Amino acid sequence: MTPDIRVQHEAFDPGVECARLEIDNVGAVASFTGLVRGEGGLAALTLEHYPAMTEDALRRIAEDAAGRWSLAGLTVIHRVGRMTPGDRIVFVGAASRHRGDAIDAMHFVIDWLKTDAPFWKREEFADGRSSWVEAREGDITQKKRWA
Amino acid sequence: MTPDIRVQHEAFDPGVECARLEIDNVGAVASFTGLVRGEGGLAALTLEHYPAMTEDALRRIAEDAAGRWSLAGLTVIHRVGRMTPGDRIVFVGAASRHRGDAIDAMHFVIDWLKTDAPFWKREEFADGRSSWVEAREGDITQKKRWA
Amino acid sequence: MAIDLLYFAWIREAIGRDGETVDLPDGVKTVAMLIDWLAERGGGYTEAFVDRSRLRVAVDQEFAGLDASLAGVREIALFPPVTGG
Amino acid sequence: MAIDLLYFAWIREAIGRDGETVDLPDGVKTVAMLIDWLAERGGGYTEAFVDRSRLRVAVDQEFAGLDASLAGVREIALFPPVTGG
Repeated sequence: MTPDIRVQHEAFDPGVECARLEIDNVGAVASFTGLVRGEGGLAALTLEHYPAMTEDALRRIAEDAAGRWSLAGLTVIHRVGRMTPGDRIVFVGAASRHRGDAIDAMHFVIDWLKTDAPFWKREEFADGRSSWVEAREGDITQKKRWA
Repeated sequence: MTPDIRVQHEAFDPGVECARLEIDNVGAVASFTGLVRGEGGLAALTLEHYPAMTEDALRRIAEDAAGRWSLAGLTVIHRVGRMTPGDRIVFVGAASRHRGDAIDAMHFVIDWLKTDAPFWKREEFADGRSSWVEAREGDITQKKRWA
Repeated sequence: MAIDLLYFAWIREAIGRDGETVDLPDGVKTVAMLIDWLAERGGGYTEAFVDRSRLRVAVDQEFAGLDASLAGVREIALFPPVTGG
Repeated sequence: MAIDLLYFAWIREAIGRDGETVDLPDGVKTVAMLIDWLAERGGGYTEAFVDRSRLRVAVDQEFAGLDASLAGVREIALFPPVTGG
């Protein structure tokens, strides 16, 4: 099983990605889609990344998951560039014979992605302000759950 | 938030269901799709249920999840009738502002559905044998995790 | 007292029907007593209820234990542990 | 020794460029020393590195600590804690 890792400007379709994971003998597909929330007057979000490192970082997280759980397929897609409220940012999909493996692997990948993949979010607001999103302490705590 | 509960013979589309959960201010959609695995010569699976009770049982599980986590949407679809390998049996989708709520609620609903919703699976094999699926002890253990 | 019985999965197959309405004898006060009474009928009934550790119950469409009372109950469903999802 | 520096997010904005190639003075042996040396340049550099608890590092495209050695290193990236996903 080779994880399918994509870092792209283009939009993606979670339905298409989930269907692709419905491989022979897969009994369970778990997915996560992260979206831009339009709260607090947010007008746009720009995702910056470290191109030479990003795909390797995602691949490492995905391979770590593949070593911990029995998976038939694993897809990680992360958009970069400018997005607006309602746009999809990130997708993680995992397929397995059993539900526990698929759900835990998906959960693990999104938790680790939050702390171990070189992406940075800049928010632009309707009133013209803009600022870099601060890392959340809770993301570190959440990741440590998997240690 | 009123959970969307469906017990139906018809097939469903996880992509359509996930997209429906992308409501305003939703930052996270988590989904689970359970499929018929064609292992061991399995030719078909028939899902029997207790019609007068099934929807209420699913609604109770969904409302329990809605009480534990902050959710913007929750969809539970379970097919009944005869299905063949590769067919989708069950879908659970949860939408929230944050990923933890969406993923945990989805995980909770599928774990509880396995032990608290009145469905029974009968397997038919290519060689003509057929048998009722035995309940898995692990499903009880898994459910107790949420106590 | 008349009560509706529903059977699912291999309980239904062993008994050979998906339900019936029965008149409960006076002494039958709990689900366990109902099962004892049904099992005495022999044949598929005895077979269906031979292993009670594999038997589950709903009383008026709520999961219940074998010790549940039948007082005022309209519908009892008898079935194996569920296996959906 | 020449080394490529890359800056991301508000580090990049404070410094006003996304990277540069520098010749390391002999005494600069670790990432922390590199940062001290850069901060001495003043202006945006000083501002970018004023709070090192909010600084993260990758050495040749691997996350590393501020104590990482620069021996044989080709590329250092300096950035705030990541916020993707």
